[in-house]
Amino acid sequence: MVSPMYIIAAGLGGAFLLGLLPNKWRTIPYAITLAILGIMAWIAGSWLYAFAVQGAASVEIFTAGTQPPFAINFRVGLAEASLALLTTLVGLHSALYMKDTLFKQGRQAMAVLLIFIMALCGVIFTRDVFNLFVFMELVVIATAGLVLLSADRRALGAGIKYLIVSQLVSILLLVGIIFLYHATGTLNIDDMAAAQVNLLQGGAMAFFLLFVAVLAELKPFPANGWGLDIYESAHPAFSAIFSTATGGATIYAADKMLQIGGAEWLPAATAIGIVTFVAANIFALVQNNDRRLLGYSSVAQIGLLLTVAGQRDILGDAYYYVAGGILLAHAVSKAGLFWLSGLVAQRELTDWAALRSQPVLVFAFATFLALLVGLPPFPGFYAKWDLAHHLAAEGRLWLLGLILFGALVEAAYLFRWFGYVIKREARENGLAWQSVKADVAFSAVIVAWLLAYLWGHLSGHGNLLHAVPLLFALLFLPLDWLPAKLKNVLAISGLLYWFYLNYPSYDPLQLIFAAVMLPGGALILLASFQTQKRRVGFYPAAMLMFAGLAMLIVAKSSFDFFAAWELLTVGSYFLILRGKHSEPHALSYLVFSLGGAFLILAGFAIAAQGAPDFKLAALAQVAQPYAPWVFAMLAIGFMTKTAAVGVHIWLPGAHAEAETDVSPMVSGILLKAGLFGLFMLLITMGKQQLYGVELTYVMLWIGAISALIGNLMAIFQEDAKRLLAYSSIGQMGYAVFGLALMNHLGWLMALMFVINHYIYKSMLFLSVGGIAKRTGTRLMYRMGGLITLMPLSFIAVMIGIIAMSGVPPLSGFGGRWIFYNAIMTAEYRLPMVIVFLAGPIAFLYLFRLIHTIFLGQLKDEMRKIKEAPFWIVLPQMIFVVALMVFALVPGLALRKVDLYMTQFFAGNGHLNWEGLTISSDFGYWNPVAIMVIIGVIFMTLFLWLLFVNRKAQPVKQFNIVFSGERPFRPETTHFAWNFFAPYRKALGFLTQPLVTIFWETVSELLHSAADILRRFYTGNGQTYAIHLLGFVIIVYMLWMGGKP
Amino acid sequence: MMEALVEFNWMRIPWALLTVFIVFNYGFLMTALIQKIAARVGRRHGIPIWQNYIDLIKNYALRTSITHGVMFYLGPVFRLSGGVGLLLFVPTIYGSDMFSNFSFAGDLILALYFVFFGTLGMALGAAESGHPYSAIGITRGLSQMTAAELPFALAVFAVALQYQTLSITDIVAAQQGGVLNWTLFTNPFAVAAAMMSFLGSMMRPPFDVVLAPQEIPIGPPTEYHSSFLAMMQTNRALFPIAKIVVYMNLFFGGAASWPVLFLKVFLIYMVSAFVGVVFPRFRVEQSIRWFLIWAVPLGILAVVLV
Amino acid sequence: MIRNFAVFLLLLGLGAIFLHLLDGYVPASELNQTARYYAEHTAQDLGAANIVTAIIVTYRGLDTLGEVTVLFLASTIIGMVLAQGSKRQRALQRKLPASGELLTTGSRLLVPLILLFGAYVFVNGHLTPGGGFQGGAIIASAALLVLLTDPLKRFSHKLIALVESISGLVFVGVGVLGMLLAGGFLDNRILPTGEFGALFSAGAIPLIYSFVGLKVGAEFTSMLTNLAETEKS
Amino acid sequence: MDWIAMATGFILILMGLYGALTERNILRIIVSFTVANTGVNLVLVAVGYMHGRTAPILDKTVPVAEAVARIIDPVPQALVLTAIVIGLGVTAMMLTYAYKLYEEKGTLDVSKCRDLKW
Repeated sequence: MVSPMYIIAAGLGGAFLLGLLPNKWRTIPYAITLAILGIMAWIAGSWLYAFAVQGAASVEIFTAGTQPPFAINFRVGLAEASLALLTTLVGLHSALYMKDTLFKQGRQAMAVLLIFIMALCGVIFTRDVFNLFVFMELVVIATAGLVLLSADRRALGAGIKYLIVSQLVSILLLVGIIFLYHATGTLNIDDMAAAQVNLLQGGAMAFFLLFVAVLAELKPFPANGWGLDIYESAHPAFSAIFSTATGGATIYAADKMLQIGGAEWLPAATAIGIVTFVAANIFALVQNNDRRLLGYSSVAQIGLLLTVAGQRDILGDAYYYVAGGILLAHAVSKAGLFWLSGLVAQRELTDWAALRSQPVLVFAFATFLALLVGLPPFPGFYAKWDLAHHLAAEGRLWLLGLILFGALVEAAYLFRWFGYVIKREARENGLAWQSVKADVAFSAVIVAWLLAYLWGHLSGHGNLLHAVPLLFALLFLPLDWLPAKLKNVLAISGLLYWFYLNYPSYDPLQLIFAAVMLPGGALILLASFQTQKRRVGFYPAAMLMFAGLAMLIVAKSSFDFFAAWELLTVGSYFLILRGKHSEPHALSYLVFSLGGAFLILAGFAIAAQGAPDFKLAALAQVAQPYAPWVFAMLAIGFMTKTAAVGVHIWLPGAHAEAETDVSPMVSGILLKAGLFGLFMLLITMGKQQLYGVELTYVMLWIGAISALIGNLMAIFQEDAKRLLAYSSIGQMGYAVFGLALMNHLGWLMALMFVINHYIYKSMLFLSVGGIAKRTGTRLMYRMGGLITLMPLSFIAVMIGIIAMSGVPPLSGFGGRWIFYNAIMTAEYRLPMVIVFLAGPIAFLYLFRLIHTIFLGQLKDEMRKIKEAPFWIVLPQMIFVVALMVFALVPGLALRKVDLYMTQFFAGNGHLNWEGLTISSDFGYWNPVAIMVIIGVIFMTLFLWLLFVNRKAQPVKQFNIVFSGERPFRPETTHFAWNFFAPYRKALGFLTQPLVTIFWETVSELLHSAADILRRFYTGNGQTYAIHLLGFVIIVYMLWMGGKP
Repeated sequence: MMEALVEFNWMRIPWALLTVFIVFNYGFLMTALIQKIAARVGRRHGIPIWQNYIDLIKNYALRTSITHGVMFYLGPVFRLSGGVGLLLFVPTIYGSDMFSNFSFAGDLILALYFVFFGTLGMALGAAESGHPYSAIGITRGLSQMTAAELPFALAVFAVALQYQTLSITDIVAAQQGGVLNWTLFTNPFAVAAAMMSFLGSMMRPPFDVVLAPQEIPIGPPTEYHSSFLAMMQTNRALFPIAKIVVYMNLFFGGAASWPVLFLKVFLIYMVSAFVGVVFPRFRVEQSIRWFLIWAVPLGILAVVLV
Repeated sequence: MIRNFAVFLLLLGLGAIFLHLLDGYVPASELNQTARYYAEHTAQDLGAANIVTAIIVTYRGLDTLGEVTVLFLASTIIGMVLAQGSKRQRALQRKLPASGELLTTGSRLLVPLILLFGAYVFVNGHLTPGGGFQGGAIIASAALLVLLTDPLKRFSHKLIALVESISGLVFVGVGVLGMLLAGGFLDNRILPTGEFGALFSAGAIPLIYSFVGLKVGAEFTSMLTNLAETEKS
Repeated sequence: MDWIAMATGFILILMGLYGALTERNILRIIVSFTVANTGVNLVLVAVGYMHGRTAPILDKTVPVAEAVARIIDPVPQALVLTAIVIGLGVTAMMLTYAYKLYEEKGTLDVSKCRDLKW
C-alpha cells in the first residue's frame, strides 16, 4: 500500500513541476494536474478499500523518523481515507469542470488548485495542532487565490472579506496553540487529549481560543457573511470544492479539537451547530439567488454536522455512520448542485426552469434535492433515522425538535425551488450547455445512487434498494422513453401481480387496504390510457407512490413503515406537481406531509427508547410517561395525511389542480394511507391519557369538526374539483370519527368509508375530470344541461352522489347504518351533534355538483361537445358496477374483516351475517330486501307513468312556463352561481378561513423574520470581522458563565 | 339467497297493498279536511273534502303532456316510490303481522334515511326541468332540511338510547300499556325537539318558503303537470302520513288498530296545521337559525339526559 | 461612531481574554518534555548545532514544507493575478531621473556583500543562528535595494520561476528520499551526520536549508518584481 | 519582569486589531494586521522564554552535556518562524487584493465593495 504521505508529496511535486513549465503551455500542465489528482484519488481510494473491505486498523505515519510528540505524525483511518477520497475526487471533477477557466488562467491556477487539494488532505490527516494551523492557512491563501478565478467581478469583495476574517482567525488560533503548548508541553492532538487540557491551569482558556478559531472556520451563524459571499460569487466548480471538501475537512478538524476538549465542550459545539443550522435555513427562505441559497444550505448542513459532532458521546459507534451519512449526502448534493448552476445562464432561482429542456438534468436536480433533504433511499434518510433514535433515547427532545424543524424549513425552500424548475417558463437561451460540465454533474448522480445503496447496505434495517416495489418504480426511469400506453400496461400488470403475490399473506384488515390501493390503483390507471404522448415523469412518480403504499401495508418494523411513508409522500408530490397550476399547492402538500412525517419520526424515536429495531407491535408496550406523547405525535402525523381540520389546507389545492387521472389516485387512494396509519396506531396503542384528557376523545372532536367544516366549505365552492376535494376532507373526518369511537362498529364504519370513499370519490373525480377535459372549464356555473350530451358521466355522477349521500338502496346507507349502531355504544355523545349536522349537509354540495353540471340550461358554446373519452368513462362504469355489487352484498368485503376485528374489542358489538339480513345488537338491515322492494315499487310506478304518458312530447330547452315572457339566454336562466346564498348567510361564519390565515401568518412570520434578520449581513468586510469578534466574545461569556 | 326467497311470506304483498290503499284514501280525505280547517280559520269556506279526488281524475284525464328529459320523467317516480317505500318500511299497526308491512327489511335508520330518497329524486327531476324557480326552490328545500333534520336525528338518537334498540316494533312495544309510558312523557325533550323538526318538514307556512306559492310559484314542481303532477299530488297526500306514522310509532305509542291510527295521525297533522295558520313565512336563514337556536339545544338536552 | 465604540468594546472583551491568559501564565522553571527531548537528542541524533534549525528542518519538517508552499502559493497567485490584470509588455518609455549619487554607488557596493552575507546565513543555518528563511530574506533585500535604485529594472521571471521550482522539487525529493532511505518523510539521516560543528554535518539539513534559502529568496524577489511592475510607467 | 514581553505582545495585537477594524483604507488595514501579527509573534516568542537561560545553539559556550539546563524552549522559536512566513504570505495576498481593488473600483476604501450582501 502506498503511504498516504505520497498524496502530500505528489501534490507539492506536481505544483513545483508546473512552475518549471513555460508559460505558454496549456494542455501538458493540464494533463499533469489531472494525472496528479488522479494519483491522489487512487491512493486515497486504495486506503479506503483496505479499511472498508479488508477491515485494516487505522495506521500511523511518522515524519522525520521520530515518535509523534516530537515530530508531526499523520493518522489514516476509515474516516480520513473516505474524506480524502471525497476531497480528491471532487477536486478532480472540478478540475475537469473548470477546463476552460484553467486554460485561460494558465499553469499557475493549476498549481494553486493542486496545492489547495493537497492542503485539504493535510488538514484531514495531520495529528499535530500547529501543522493543522499551517495547512489551514494554506487552504486560506489557496481559496483567496482561486476565488479570483471567477468570472463574477464581485468575487474580489468576497476575497477581501475572507482574508480579513481569516487574519483574525489565525491570530486567535496562534495565541491558542502557543498557550496550549505551554500548558500541555506537546503539540500532538492525541497527547493533548490525554493531558486533560481543562484541568491544567490556563489550558482551558487556551483551548477555548483554539476551539473558537476552528469553529469560526466552519462559518457559524453570526459570523458567516464572508462564507456566503464566496459561495455567491466564486466559480461554481470552486464553490463545489469549497462547500464539500473544505467543509468536510474543517468539520473533521473541529472533530479532532473536540477530542482534545473532551466531553465538557460538546454542549457548546451542539449549541453553536444547531443555531447555525436553524438560522441559516430560515434565512435561505428568502433567497432568490441560486448560489447564495446553496451557500446558506451548505452553512446549514455544516451546522448540522457540528451538532452531530457535539452528540458524539451518545452516538457511540453509530457516530461515523450518522456523521458520514449526512456529510456525504451534503457533499455529493452540493457538488452536484453547484456544477448544475454552472450550466444555467442566469442566477435567479426561476431561471433554472431552463433545465427542463434536458430531462436528464431534471432527474439529476431531483436526485440532489432528495439526497440533500434526506428522503429515502438516500443516506441522509438512514442517518437522520439513527440520529433521531439516539437523541430520543437520551431524552434530548428539544434538540431533536430543532433539527426536524430546520430540516422541514430546508425541505420547504428546496422543493419550492424544484417547483420553479418544473413549472416556471424557461428562457430560450437559459441553458449554457457544455457536455463536459453535464457529464461531471451526472457523475455526482451516479455517486449519489451508489451511496444510497452503500448506506442501505450498512444500515441495520435492511437496504431500501432491495425492496422489490421500489426497484419496480425505479425501473420506470430508464423506460421513460417508451410510449405511454405500453408503460401503462406494464404498471397495471405490475400492480395486479404484486397484489396477487401478496394476497395470501395479508390479514383481512390489510387485505381491504391492499385491495383499495393496488387493484384499485390499477383500475384508476386505466384512465391513463387516454393520453397519446410519452408522459415523461408520470410513471416513475406514480409507481413510486404505489411502491410506498404497497410497502406501507406490509411494514412490520417502524423503519419500514416510515420509509414507505416518505416514499409515498415523495411519489405523490411529484404526481401532484404535474398539474398545470399545481405548483404552490404541491409545495404546501409536501411541507405538511413532511411536517407530519417528521412528527411520526419523532414519535417512533421516542417510542423506541434506543431499541435498534423497533417492531410496530411493540408500540403497545411503550413506557407510561412517553406513551401519550408518542400517541399524540403519531396521530397528528397520520392526520396530516387524512387532512383533519387544522392541517387540511393543502388538500383542496393539491387534489383540484392535479391532472385528470392523478386526482382520483391521490384522493381515492392516498388519503387511505393516513387511515391505515391511524388503524395501526389504535390497534397497538389503544386509549391513551395525556394530562387527564382522553386522546381518542380529542380525535373524536377533530373527526367531527373536520366532517362539518369539510362539508360546509364544499357547499360554497364554484370549482367542481375543489368541491370534491373539500368533500374528501369531510368524508375523512367521518372515517377518523369512526376510528375514534374505539368500538367494533366504529372501526367497521371507518373501513366501510375506506371502500365507499375510494369507489365514489374516484368515480366523481374521473367524471368531473372528463367533463373538464371536454368543456375546458372546471367552474360549475359555466356548465349546465350536459345530461343529454354526456349521459354516461351523468349516470356515474348520479350513482356516486346517491351512494355518497347515504340514501338506502346503495352502499352509502350501509356506512350510515353501521355508524348509528356504533354511536349507540359510544361513551361520549356530544360530538354526535356535529356529525349529525354534517350528514345532511353532504346533500347540499352533491346536489349542487349534479345540478349545475348536468341539469338546468345547456349553454350555447357547449352544444357540440361529445361524451368524455372512452378510457375515462370505462373505469367509471366499472365503479358503478362495483358500487351496485357492494350495495347488494356488503358481506363480500366486510364479513372476514368483521370476524378479524372481534379480537380487538373482546367480541362485543360484532355483526352476525346469517342469511341476507345483517343484524347488530340494536338493529337489522337487509340490503337485498331493500333493493328489491324499492326496485319493485319504482318499476311499477315508472311503467304506470310510461303507460299514461306514452304520447309525452319532448320539448326544446326554453319551453318552460316563464309567466308569459320568453327566457332571454341560457346563462340568465341557469341558476348555478352562488348556489347556496341563503345558507352562506346562515352558517357562512363557520367557513371563515381561520386555519388558512393561521398557517399563512406562520409562514409570513418566518419569511419576514428572515428578511429583516438577513440585513445583518451588510456586505462590509470589517462588519463581518466585528461579527466574528462578537461571536468569540459571546461564546467566551457564555462559557465563563457556564463554568462552575 | 334462494332459501331467503322460499321462506319469504308471500302474503305480505297483498297486505302491504291494502295498507297503501287505506292510507292513500285516508290521506286524500284528511289533507282536504286540514285545508278546509285552515281556510275556515281564515274565514274562507275552504275546499270540499273530496277535492283531491277531483284533481287526481282531472290530471290523469289530461291528454297532452310534455317531458324535459329522462330525469324530469323519473322525478315524480322517485318522489312517489319514496313516499310509498317509507310507508311500507315502517310497521303501521303494532301487533298485527298483517300491517307490519316490509319492516323486516330495515329498522329505524332505514326510515330515517329513506325520507331523503324522495327528496333527492324530486330535486333531480325538478332540476332537469330547466326552470330557475324549481332550482331555487330545491336549494331552499335542501338548506332548510339540513337544519330541520338535526333535531329529529338527535331525538331519534335519544329514543334509541333510551330503549336501547333501533327496531321500530321494539320501540312501540316498549311504549305499550298506558298513555304515561309513551315517549312523550318518558323523554319529553326528545319529543319536543322532534315535533319542532316535524314543523320544518311539513311544508306548512312558517317553513313553506320552499314552495312559496306567491314568490316562486310552487317551487320545485313548477314544470310538472298532468299525470306527473297527479303522481306528485298522490305523494303529497301519502308522504306526510307515512312520516307521521314514524313519529307516532316513536313518540306517541304507535297504533294498535286503524281507528286509533287515524285519530293520532290527524292530531299530529293538526299540530303543524295549527302552527301554520298563525305564523308568517320564515326566510331560509331565519328558519335555519330558528332550528339551531331553539330545536337543537332541546335535542342535545334529550341526548345528554337519556 | 457606533462601529468604533463597538470595536472598542469587543477589544476590551478580547483584552479580558488575554488578561485571563496572562495572569494564568506561569513561566516554566525547566524544559517540558518536548523541549527536553530536543535538547538531549538533537546533537547526537541529527548532529545539528542549532536546535531551532533542527526542529524546523527535520523534526517539524512538514511545517517548513508547508511554509515553503505558502510562499510558493503567494508568489504564484500574485504572478497569476497581476499578470492577468494589466498587460505588462509595453516598453518603459519614459526615462526616470537617475536616483541619487549616494544610492547608486552605495547599492553598487552593498549588493554583492548582501548577497554573500545572505548565502553565508543559509549555508550555515545548522550551525549559527539564522537559516534558509532569514538568508532568503536577506537576498531579497538585495533585490529590493536594486529596485529602489532603479525602479524600472526588470528581472527575468523565467529564471526566478526556474530557481523556485527546482529548489521546491529538491526539497520534496529529499523528503521522499528520507522516506525511502531513512526513518520517514523529511528525515535528514539520508546523508552522514558528519562530526558535530563541521560545515558538512547534520545530514541533509544544510542541503535542505540552502535550497529553502534559494527558494525563499527567489519567491520574495518575484513578489517584489511583480508588485513593482504594477507601477504605471 | 519577563511578562513585559508578553504584555506588549498582547497590547500590540489589540492595537493592530483596533486599527484593522476601524480603518477604511485597505492599506491601513493591511498595516494594522501586520502590527497585530507582530504582536502575535512577540507573544509566541515570549512564551518560550525562561529566566536566566540562553539561546538554543550548541556551540563552545553551551556544550551538549549541559544543554538541558542552559537553553530556553526552542519549540516556540521554530513556530514563530513559520508564523512570520505565513503572516507574510497572507499580507502579500492582501496587497494583491488591494491592487486589484484599486484597479477594479478605483478606490482603496474597503466599505465600497458591498454589492454582495443579504
